[in-house]
Amino acid sequence: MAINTLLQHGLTGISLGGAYALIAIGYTMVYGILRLINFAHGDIFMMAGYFMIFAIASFPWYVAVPIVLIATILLGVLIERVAYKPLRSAPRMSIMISAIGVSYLLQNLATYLFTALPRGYPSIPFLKKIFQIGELSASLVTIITPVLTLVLVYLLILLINHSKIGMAMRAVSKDFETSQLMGIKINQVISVTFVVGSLLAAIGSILYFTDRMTVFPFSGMLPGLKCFVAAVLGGIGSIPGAVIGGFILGLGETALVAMGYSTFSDAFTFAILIVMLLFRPTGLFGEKVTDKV
Amino acid sequence: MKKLDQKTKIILSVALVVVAILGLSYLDANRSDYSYALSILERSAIYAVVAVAMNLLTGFTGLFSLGQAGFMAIGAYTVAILTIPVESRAAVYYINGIADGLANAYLPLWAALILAGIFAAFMGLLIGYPVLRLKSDYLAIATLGFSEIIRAFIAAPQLDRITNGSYGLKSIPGFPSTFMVFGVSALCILLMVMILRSSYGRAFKAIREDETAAEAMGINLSKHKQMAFVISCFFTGVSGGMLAVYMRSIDSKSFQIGLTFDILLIVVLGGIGSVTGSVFGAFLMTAGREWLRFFDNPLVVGGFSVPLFRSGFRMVIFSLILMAVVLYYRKGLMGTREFSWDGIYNFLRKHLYLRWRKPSGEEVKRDV
Amino acid sequence: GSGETGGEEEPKVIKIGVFEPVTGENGGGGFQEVLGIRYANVVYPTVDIDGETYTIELVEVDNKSDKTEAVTAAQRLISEGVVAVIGSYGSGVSIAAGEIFAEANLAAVAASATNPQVTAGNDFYFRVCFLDPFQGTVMANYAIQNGAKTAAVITQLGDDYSSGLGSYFVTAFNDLAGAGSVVSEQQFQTNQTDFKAILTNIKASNPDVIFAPSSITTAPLIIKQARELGITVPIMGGDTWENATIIENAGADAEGIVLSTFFDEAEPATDEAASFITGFKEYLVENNQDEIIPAVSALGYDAYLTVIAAIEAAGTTTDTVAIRDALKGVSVVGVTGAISFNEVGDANKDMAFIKTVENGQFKFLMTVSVE
Amino acid sequence: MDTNSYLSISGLKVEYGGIKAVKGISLEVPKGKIVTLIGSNGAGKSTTLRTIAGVVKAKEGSIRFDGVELLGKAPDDIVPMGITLVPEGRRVFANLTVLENLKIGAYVHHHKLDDDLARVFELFPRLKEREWQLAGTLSGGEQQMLAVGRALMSRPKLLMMDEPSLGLAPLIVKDIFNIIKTINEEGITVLLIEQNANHALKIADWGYVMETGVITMQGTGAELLANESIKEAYLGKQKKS
Amino acid sequence: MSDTVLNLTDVTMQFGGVIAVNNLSMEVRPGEIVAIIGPNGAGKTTAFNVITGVYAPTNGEVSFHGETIISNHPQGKMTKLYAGEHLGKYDKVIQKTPDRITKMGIARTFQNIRLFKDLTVFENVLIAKHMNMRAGLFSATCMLNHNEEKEMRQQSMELLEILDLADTKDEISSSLPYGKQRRLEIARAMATNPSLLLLDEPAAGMNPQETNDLTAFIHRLKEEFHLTVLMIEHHMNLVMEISDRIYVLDFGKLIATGTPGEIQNNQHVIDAYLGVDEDGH
Ligand SMILES: Nc1ncnc2c1ncn2[C@@H]1O[C@H](COP(=O)(O)OP(=O)(O)OP(=O)(O)O)[C@@H](O)[C@H]1O
Ligand SMILES: Nc1ncnc2c1ncn2[C@@H]1O[C@H](COP(=O)(O)OP(=O)(O)OP(=O)(O)O)[C@@H](O)[C@H]1O
Ligand SMILES: [Mg+2]
Ligand SMILES: [Mg+2]
Repeated sequence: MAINTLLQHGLTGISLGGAYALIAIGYTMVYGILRLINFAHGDIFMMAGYFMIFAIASFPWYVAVPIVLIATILLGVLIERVAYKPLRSAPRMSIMISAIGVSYLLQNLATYLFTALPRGYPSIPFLKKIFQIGELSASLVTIITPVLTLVLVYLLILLINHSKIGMAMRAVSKDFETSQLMGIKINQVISVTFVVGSLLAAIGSILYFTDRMTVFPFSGMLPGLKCFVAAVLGGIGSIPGAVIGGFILGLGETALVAMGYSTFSDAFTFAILIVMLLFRPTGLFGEKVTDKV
Repeated sequence: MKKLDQKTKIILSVALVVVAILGLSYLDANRSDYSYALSILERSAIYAVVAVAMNLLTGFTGLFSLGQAGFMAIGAYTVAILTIPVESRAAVYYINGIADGLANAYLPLWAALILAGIFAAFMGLLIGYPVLRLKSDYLAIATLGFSEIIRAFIAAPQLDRITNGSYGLKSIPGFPSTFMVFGVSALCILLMVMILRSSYGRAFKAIREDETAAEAMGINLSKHKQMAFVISCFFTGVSGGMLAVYMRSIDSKSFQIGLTFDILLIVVLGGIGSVTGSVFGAFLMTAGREWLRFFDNPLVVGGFSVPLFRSGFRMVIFSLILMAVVLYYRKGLMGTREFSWDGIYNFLRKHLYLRWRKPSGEEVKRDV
Repeated sequence: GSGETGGEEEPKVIKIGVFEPVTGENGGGGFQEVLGIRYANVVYPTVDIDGETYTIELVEVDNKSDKTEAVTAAQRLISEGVVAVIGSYGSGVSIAAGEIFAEANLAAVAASATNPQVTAGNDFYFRVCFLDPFQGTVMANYAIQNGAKTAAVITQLGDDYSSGLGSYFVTAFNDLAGAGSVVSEQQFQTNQTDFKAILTNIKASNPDVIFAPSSITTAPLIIKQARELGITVPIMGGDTWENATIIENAGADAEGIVLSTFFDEAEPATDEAASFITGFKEYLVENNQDEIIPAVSALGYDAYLTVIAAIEAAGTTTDTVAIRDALKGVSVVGVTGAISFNEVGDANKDMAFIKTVENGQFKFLMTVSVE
Repeated sequence: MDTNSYLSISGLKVEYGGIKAVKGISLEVPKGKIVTLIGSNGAGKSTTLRTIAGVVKAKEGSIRFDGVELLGKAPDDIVPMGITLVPEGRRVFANLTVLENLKIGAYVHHHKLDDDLARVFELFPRLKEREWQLAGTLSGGEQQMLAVGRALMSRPKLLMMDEPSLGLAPLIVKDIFNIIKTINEEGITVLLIEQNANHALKIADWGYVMETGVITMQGTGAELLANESIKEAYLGKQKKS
Repeated sequence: MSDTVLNLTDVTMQFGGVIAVNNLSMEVRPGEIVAIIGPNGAGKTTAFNVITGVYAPTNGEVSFHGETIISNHPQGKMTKLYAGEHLGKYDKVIQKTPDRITKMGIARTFQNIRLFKDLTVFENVLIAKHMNMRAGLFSATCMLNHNEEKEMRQQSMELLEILDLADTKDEISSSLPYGKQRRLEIARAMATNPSLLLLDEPAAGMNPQETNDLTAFIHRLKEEFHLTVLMIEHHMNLVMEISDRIYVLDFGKLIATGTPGEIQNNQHVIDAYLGVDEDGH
C-alpha cells in the first residue's frame, strides 16, 4: 500500500476515532453513575443533527451552534427526567429497557417528523475547508475532531477527579441513598451528568455530521452502538478508557476496510469487544469490581 | 384465595385447547377472509416461542442476553437451506451458484426445524463458553455483538454459495398446515415450562437470585448457565426456523438488532419472569402493531383532516405505549405470575362478588 | 387518498392494494411511488365493467421495507379483498410477498422492483420497469463508450439490489473491456455513513469510473466523501439515484454523476406522459414535494394503468385469476412508454435513459438500449 | 422527658407499600444527651431513623428538630441542618478511597477539612493507615469505622447511629461506645439504635424500647437496665463469672 | 488420615499489598465446634472464602478428610510480591470451584445474608438438594424422576421443621425477619448434607435471646446431627459457651489457639481482641 494511501487511512481512522470517543464518553459517564446503558444516547446524537439543520435555516452558524448545544442538553435532561428518574429504585433491567424504549421512540419520532429521507447537513464553512498536502486531501474537521476530543476530555477529567461535583458524581454512582444522607442532591448530580454527556454528544454530532454530511433517523443507531462498545472496551466508567476505546475502534475499523475486509468491519467492533471482555472483563481501564463475599 | 379442584382445572384446560383448535379450524377453513388474522396469529406464535426462550434466560436465569436475532438467523438459514425444493435451488442461488454439498441436501420441515435448533444450540455452546463468564450488561452487549457477527457472516460474499450472501433465500415452502405452526410452538413452550418446573429450573432461578450463594449450594455455575443458554438458543433457533417458513424468503437484514428489541419488548410487556406473560405479550404486541396501522392513514373527520395522522404515526404511538408500560406498569401484564385457573376464578369471584354483595371487611383484606 | 366519492347512489367499489414501504430504509422512495399511484387514482378514479362504473379504492399498506412486516402487510391486503396489488419499491419485500400473493391467486405489478427474482418463477408477479441485468449492462456500455478502461464498484452488503446490480455491472464491464478491468470491488454495511476508507482504497486503484448502485440514503455520502478525498472520476449509479434528495444532499458534488433511469420528464415519450408531467407537478406541489418528477412515481402511475386495464379487460370484480390472465395480454401506453409483458411477467423494455446532474438539475444525456 | 426537647417526634407512622413498619410512635431527644432505641429485629428502629433523615417518607405524624418540621424535607435539606445518619450496614462508597469517603461526609460544608480529618484520624488510627485504600475492600469493621468517621465530618448537631457495633469485635465495640461518649461530651446530641442493649443503655441518658412498630417502654438507661422484662428479652441471661 | 475433617497448611491470601491471611495453619477434628475469633479485618471471612473456593489462596494447601482440595503457590505477578517463605512447596495447583467443594461436604453461611431473596423459604432449601440429583435434564423435564423429586421435597420439609421454619415455608425468604433468615441460611446449608458446616457470624444482628437460642441450636447440630462446625463469631458469650477450641487471628496471623478457658486468659488475646473486662462478665 502506498504511503499516501496509508496516511489517508490513518487520518480517516483518527478522525472517526475522535468522533467515537466523544460519544463514548457520554455512555461511560451515564453508565458510571446510573449503571445504565443509555441506549438513547446515539439517538440524542442523531437529534442534535436535526437541530442543527433547523437552526442553521434561520441563524448564522455561530448562533446556530450554541442553540444546538442547548437544545441537545435540554433533550438529554428531559429524557432523564421523564424516562429514567421514575425508575430510580426499579431493577436495573427496567431502566435499561426504558432506555431501549426511548431510543425506539426517538427513531420513530424522527421518521415521523422528518421522514426517512436523509437530510443534508449544513456545512460550517471553516470546518469544511479542504486542505491538501501532497496527495493527502481532507477537510479541516478531520483534523479538528481528534484535537478537540482530547482537549474536552482533559477538561472533563479535571471536573470529575478534582471538583466537588465530580466526587459527588462518583459517590452517587455507588449508592443513591447514602449519597442523599451526605446531603448530596442526587437528581441535580444526575442532571449534571446528562448535561455533560449530551453536550459532548452535540459537539460530537456537529463534528461527525459535518464530516459525513447527511442525517437520517437511524444515523445514531450504529455509531451509538459502536461507541458503547468503545466505552466498554476502555473500561466503562473510565473517561480516558472511552477515548482510547473510541480511537481503537476508529482505527481498527478503518484498517479492516482498508485491507478489503469491509464485510467484517462491524463484526470487528464486536469481536474485539468480546476478546477484550474475555481477557480483561472490566476493559482496559475499568474500575476493579471488588465482590467481597 | 380459593382453589378449584384438580378435575375442574383439567376440564377447563381441555375445553380451552378444544376451543382454540376449533377456532383455528374455522379461520383455516375460511382462509381467504382471515388470512391476515391467521398470519398475525402465526407470527405471534412464532414470537411467543422466542420470547419464552428469552424469558427463560433473562427472567429465570438472570442472564440478560440480546443475541436472539443472531440465533434466529442461524435457525432460519438452516431451515431455508435445507427445505428449499432442490429443483428451485439454481434459481435461488442465481448469481453465484450453490455449494456442491448443499445442492441436494434436503430435509423434511420437521427434521429441518430440529436441526435448526441443534445448530443454534451448538453455536450457543461455542459462544456461551467465553461469554457466559460476563455479567449483566456486559453479557448483553457481548451477545448482541455475536448476533451482529453472525449477521455479518451471513451477508459475507465469502459465504455466498452457502447463504447466498446479499441476495437472500427465497422459495422456502410454507407450512404444510396452519396447525403445524401452533403445534410446534405449543410443544416448544410446553417443553420450556417443564424444564423450568424441574429441579433444573429451580437451579436457574437460584443463579438469577444470587450466583455466589447458588455456587455455595453446589450448583455448578458455568454448567447451569451454559445449559440455560443452550436451551434458550435451541428454542430460539427453532423459532427462527419457523420464522423463515413463515416469511418464505429471508435475508440477513431480517435479523437485525431491531428483531431482538421486538422480542425484548414482548418479554417486558408480558412480564419478565412469566411464561404466560411472554405468550400473551407476543400475541398482544404482534396484533397491536397491526391494529395501530389505523394511525398511519390520514384521518378525515367531517371533511377536516386530522393533522397528526400520517404515515409513521403508528410507530410513534407504539413506542409511546411501550414507554408507558415500562414507566407506569413496570411489571408488565403478568409480573412474575403465571396464568392459572385459580387466578382467573378468584379474579372473577372477586369482581362479580363485589358487584352483587357488599363484601365483609375480612374478604377484602384477604384479597389484597 | 381514498373514499372521496361524491356520488349519491351507493358507490360500487373495487379495491386495489398498494404494497409499498413508506417507513424504514426505503420509506422515501416508496412514498414517491405511492404518490404516483395516488395521482393515477385521481386521474383514473373509476373502471367500467359490464357497463357498471366502479370506483377504485386504493388500500395502502406500509411494508416498512422489512421482509417480516411485508408478510403481514401482504396478508392484510388479501384479507381486505383487493383484486390486484401494485408494488413494491425495493425488490426484497416484493420477493417476500411474492409467494403469498401467488398462493392467494392475486396478481401483483411491481413498479420499480428491478431484481430478476421478483418475477422469476412467480406466475402472479409482473413488473413495468426494466431489470437489473439490463441496467448493469447499460451502465457498463455507457462507461466504455465514454472512454473508461477501468472501473471500481461499490455495493451494499446484504442488499440484493445493490449487490445484484453491482455484480451484473462487473460481469458486463469485464466482458466488454477485458477481464480484470474492474480494478476494485468494495462493499459497505447497511447504515454505514463513513465511506472514506473504501474510497481511499478506490483512489489507490485509480479507476476511470466508479459504479456505486446504492440507496438514496447512502449515495450522497459516497459522492461527497469521494470528492472530498480528491477523487475526480465520474461516479455512476442505478435507477434509485434519480431522486432530488441526492442533489439536495450532495450539493455541488452531485454535478456530473451519471445514472440510468426509466423516465425523463424533458422527453415525454407519449401523450400520456405529456399530460402526466404537467398534472403530476401540480400534484407534487399540493403535497409539499419538490417539483421534480421521480421516475418511480411515473412507474407507479404506469403500474396503476396496467392494473386497471387488466381489470377492465378481464371484466370481473372478483376473479383474480382472470385479472392475472388479462395482465398477460395487456398492452397500454403509459408514461414510461408502451407496456406489455413477456412470459416471465417482465415488461418488454429495451431502453434506459441515462442522465447526469448539471447545475443542480437532472439532465437527460441519452437513451441506451441493449439486446 | 419533657424539658428542652431538641428532636421531637409525635404520632409518626411509616409504611412500606402497605406493610406498617412504624405505627404511631412519639419520642423526644433532648439537646446534648444520648438517647437509645432498642428493640428486636424488625421493630422499626431503622425505619424511624431513616424517616428522620428524610430518605423514607412518613405517612403521618410530625418530626420537629429545633422547632423546625422535618417531614416533607429532602435529605439534602436535612443534612445541612446538622442531622447526620450513620446508616445500617456501613454503606461506605466502595469506589471512593477512604479519604474521599471522609471528604464527602463534609459535602454540605465549605470550611477547611484539615482539622476535622485530623480529629477523625485521631479517633480511628486504622483509617489513617488505609487512607489510600478503596473503601470497598476494607473489612467490615474498618468500614464501620469509616462510616462513623464520615458522619463526624459533617459536623453534626444530632448524630444518629444505626447499630454501629454490628459485626465489630468486642474491643472495637468498646471503643465505639467510648467514642460515642466522647462525641457526646463535645456537645453532639446522639440518637442510637443498638442490638447490644447492654452497652447502649449503659451510656444512654434515656432509652426507648420498641417492638413491632410501637414504643413499649421508656426510662433512663439505668432504669431499663434494671428492668426484669428487659433483662429477659434483650439482655439475655447473664453470663456467670 | 481421617482424624481431621479440615486441614489448612500455610494458607496465605494476599490482595495486592494487603495480606489478609498470613501463613495460617489449623485443623478441625470430627465432631468439634471450632470458633475463629479476632478483631475486624483479621482475615476470618477471607479464610472461609479460601476454604470454600471463592478465593484461590496465594499459597498453601487445604485438605478435607485427608484429600487435598485446594493447593496453590505464588504464581505470575504474585511471585515477586509474595511476602511469605513457602515458595514452591505446594507446586501442584488444585483449585476446586465452590460447587465442587460443597459437593464434597463443606457447607457455609454468609456474613451478609445471601438467600435467594425472591424465592420461597421452601424453594431456598429445595435448591440446595439439586446438587445431589441423579436425574439428568431430560428425565427431569419429562418428570421421570418422580420419586427422587418427592424425596427431595420431603427431606427439605424435614429440615424446615427441625429449624422451626415449617410454618413460613411458602413465604418469600426475604420477607422473613432477620433471625429467621439466618436460620434459613443454616437450613439451606444443611440441605447439602455437609459433614462440615461453616458459619460466618451466625449471631450477627441477633439479640441476646435469639443468640441464646442459636447457641442451643448449634449445640444440637453437634449432638444430634454429628456435624462438625467451624464458625466466626464476635459474641463472646456464644463462643465461650459452645466452642471446643478457638483460633484467634490478628492481622491475618494466628496469635493463639486453645480451649475457651485458655483463650480467655491469654494476655495476648486480651490485648489484641477481648480487651480488659471491666464489667466482669
Ligand atoms: N424496603 C422495605 N420494604 C418492605 N418492608 C420493609 C422494608 N424495609 C423494612 N421493612 C419492614 O419494616 C419492618 C421494620 O423494618 P426496620 O428495618 O425498620 O426494622 P428495625 O427495627 O430497624 O430492625 P433491625 O433490627 O433489623 O434493624 C420489618 O417488618 C421489615 O420487614
Ligand atoms: N477483595 C479484597 N481486596 C483487597 N483487600 C481485601 C479484600 N478482601 C479483604 N481484604 C482485606 O483483608 C483484610 C481482612 O478482611 P476480612 O473481611 O477477611 O476480615 P474479617 O476478619 O472477616 O473482618 P470482619 O470481622 O470485619 O468481617 C482487611 O484488611 C481487608 O481490607
Ligand atoms: Mg435495623
Ligand atoms: Mg468477616
